[in-house]
Amino acid sequence: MNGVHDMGGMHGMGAVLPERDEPVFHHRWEGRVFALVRAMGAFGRWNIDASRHQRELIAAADQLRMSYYEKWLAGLTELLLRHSFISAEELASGRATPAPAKQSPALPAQKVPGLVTRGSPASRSASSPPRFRRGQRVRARNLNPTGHTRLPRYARGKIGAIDRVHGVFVFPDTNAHFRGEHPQHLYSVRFEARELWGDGAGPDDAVYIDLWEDYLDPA
Amino acid sequence: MNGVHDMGGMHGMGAVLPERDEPVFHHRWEGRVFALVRAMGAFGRWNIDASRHQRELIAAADQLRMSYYEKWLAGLTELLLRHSFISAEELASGRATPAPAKQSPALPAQKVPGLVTRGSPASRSASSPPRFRRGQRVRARNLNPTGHTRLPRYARGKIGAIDRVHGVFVFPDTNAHFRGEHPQHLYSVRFEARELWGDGAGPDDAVYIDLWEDYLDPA
Amino acid sequence: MKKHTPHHDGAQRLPSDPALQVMALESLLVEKGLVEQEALDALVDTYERRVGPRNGAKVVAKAWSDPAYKARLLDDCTAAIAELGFGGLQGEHMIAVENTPTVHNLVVCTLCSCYPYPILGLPPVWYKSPAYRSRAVIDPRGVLREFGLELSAHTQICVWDSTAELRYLVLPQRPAATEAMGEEQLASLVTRDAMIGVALVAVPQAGGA
Amino acid sequence: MKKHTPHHDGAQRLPSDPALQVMALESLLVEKGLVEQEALDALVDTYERRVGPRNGAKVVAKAWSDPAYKARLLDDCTAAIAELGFGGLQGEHMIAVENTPTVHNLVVCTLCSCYPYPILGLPPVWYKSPAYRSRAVIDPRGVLREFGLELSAHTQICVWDSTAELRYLVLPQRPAATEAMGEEQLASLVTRDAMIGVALVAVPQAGGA
Repeated sequence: MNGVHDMGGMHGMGAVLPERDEPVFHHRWEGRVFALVRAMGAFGRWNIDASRHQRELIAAADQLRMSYYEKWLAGLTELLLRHSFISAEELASGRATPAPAKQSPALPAQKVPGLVTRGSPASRSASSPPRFRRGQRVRARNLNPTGHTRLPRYARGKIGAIDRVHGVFVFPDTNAHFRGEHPQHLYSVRFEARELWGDGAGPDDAVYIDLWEDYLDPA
Repeated sequence: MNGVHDMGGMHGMGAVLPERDEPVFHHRWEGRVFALVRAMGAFGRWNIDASRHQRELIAAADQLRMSYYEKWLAGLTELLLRHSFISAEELASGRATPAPAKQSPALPAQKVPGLVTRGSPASRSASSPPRFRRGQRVRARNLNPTGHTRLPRYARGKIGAIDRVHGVFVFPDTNAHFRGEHPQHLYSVRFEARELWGDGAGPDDAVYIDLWEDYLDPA
Repeated sequence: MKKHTPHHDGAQRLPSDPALQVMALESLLVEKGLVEQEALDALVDTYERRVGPRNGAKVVAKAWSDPAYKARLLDDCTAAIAELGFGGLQGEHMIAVENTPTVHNLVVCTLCSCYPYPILGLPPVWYKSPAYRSRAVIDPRGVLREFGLELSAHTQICVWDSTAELRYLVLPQRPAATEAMGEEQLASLVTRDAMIGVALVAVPQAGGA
Repeated sequence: MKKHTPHHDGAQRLPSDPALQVMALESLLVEKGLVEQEALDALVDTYERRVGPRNGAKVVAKAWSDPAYKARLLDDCTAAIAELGFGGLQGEHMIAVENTPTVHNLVVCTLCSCYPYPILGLPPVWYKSPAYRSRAVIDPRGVLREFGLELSAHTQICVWDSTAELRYLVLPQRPAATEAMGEEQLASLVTRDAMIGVALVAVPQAGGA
């Protein structure tokens, strides 16, 4: 979707304000949100693309106003409701309604190190050779899906060159909507800054974007 | 500037909600803001492009949250301060500080009909022939100025055809910043919907955009 | 998501805040001799009572009734509406675009909310909303559907994005069964929404007007 | 019965609202047997104490000290950082990009805030801010200037937008006058910001470290 989350190239978002000696979490609740997202994600009922898309669906004005972990909390809450981990009544009351005991085993503490160390690789085995080769000129398609995509608006219609062929990866545009992983070749594409932004950009500068085969045409 | 005001093609802004028997103003203050903007604009210290740009400078999250007349109020207040009609102290206290009497004659009520009927034409006399002719293919430039522009992001880099040659008009990109009117030819350019949005768009649909000569290259 | 508004700037301030701010600003400007309240009253009155979509409806009805006027309207809209006494602020440069059996026109301003005041008055809230401004250009059929208007896939939709100081009037199609009607009666059929392009002019009910 | 004081609720709720919401959500999920608090504690502890930019600094110091390791890092970053025991969540697929006298690399995620957890920990607020995400790709020099870094116009800036599940580590240039330093001492020079690309690694002060 062409949402406000797709921020590359926007103006008017203020200055970058680094913080000295910034803590990992500014409030205890931020750490709890982070941990809840990981612990509930471990059930495997959704995936990272669905989780990102849920945050993209937050109303535009709220997305720009909310802090990072507020957005995580809002997205997690929606996912818990959608996937029936909790009901709206339970959320409102804060109490579990009497129900057939515990649904599923919770993530135990001793499994946390494994979860963190293992992660969830998004690479898949290749079933076909890559369509593009290193150095080849490609044009990013002018796609404007209303669902999830990882093709930023600022790259659409622009011409670049394949810089790296990464192998086969899960395709977010379908995976986010539980329509399958559709694994396909992923490339790092180098776009000259002037191709992206016009003559005002640095003549030698470039932006590298990781793009799936379905985002690209030969140019 | 590539701001959130440049909304063409965004998703996630909700449904269009028409209101039955909508009043011209929903609150008395909205009418007063509208009238104040017109009355203070009549001094000619700024222009419509500067006024629009002032509203574009409202922080992105606020722009999306604020109502139309709230944005007008915020923009007007900034313009009044910048052009020294009022001081920050006066704005804070709500009282005029003792000063060399009345600066300028206020717009009198009897001049309102003339103001409304006359308007402020933005056309200027031509000093050179138009660069493009009806039917000619043009490409909107990929400009990304940090200041005011009326070239929407969704049209940049796209190819269209000149539909109408409107004559010479004030150029907003300079006028908004008080860098002169730089009058130049203005065109209505027809862009096929599929050129703008890809294959998902209606095959016969089109968007017409009014674009100045400095926004266009031959294609 | 909507429930989650932790940083909302307070229930207390929101409703009355702009009203108080405007009142304070107006009284400051009056005190400084920069505005006259009667001029503000006159401006509000102009758009609350005098200038509105009835103006545009007269233009449309005349164009439907008088082929020579219609030709002038499509050729030089600004001059043609001036014949009826309309023009000025936010209508200094007008263009009329005609709906036909195969072409439907729709007007939007994606960058702000430009609107032809002299013939339609001030814009409704939905016209100024992010929802309309964002989607009219990328999904005009979806927007029209929300207005209850389902166009045939064969109808070409032309969206006019008012990026400059030109203001657009959609000249709707004259409905069937109106041959006997005079201009005044025809004008009563023409709605604001039809002149923006989010509606058609409905065929009048039998025995109607 | 206590007096009803609804107007106080708003003011009190505002700052602590997400904190209360999270507490309520956590206790609900615990009550339902869906989470164990000890697991949450362990997750928080992992990123507050165990995983952070010191990991990345060790990788960089080893690459500076050991040409064969550097070659492996640039060839297969994921495997090379695994040699030091790092990897996993949000670092499943790593790429190292090397700064040179003519090329400076900068990492951003314009669509969300992707970041290489195993070697840098969790991202700082500025990395997740709209300001950084919007401007890093269109105005990298302006962004670097806000970090106090003015690069020569001859330096080519390569911005890496992390749109996929690949995570980027900038391998900074080794500063001058560090020939005598061992890996541990070198690692102490390497900052998080240098590994994102918004800073250089400073030449150590004389007599320093």
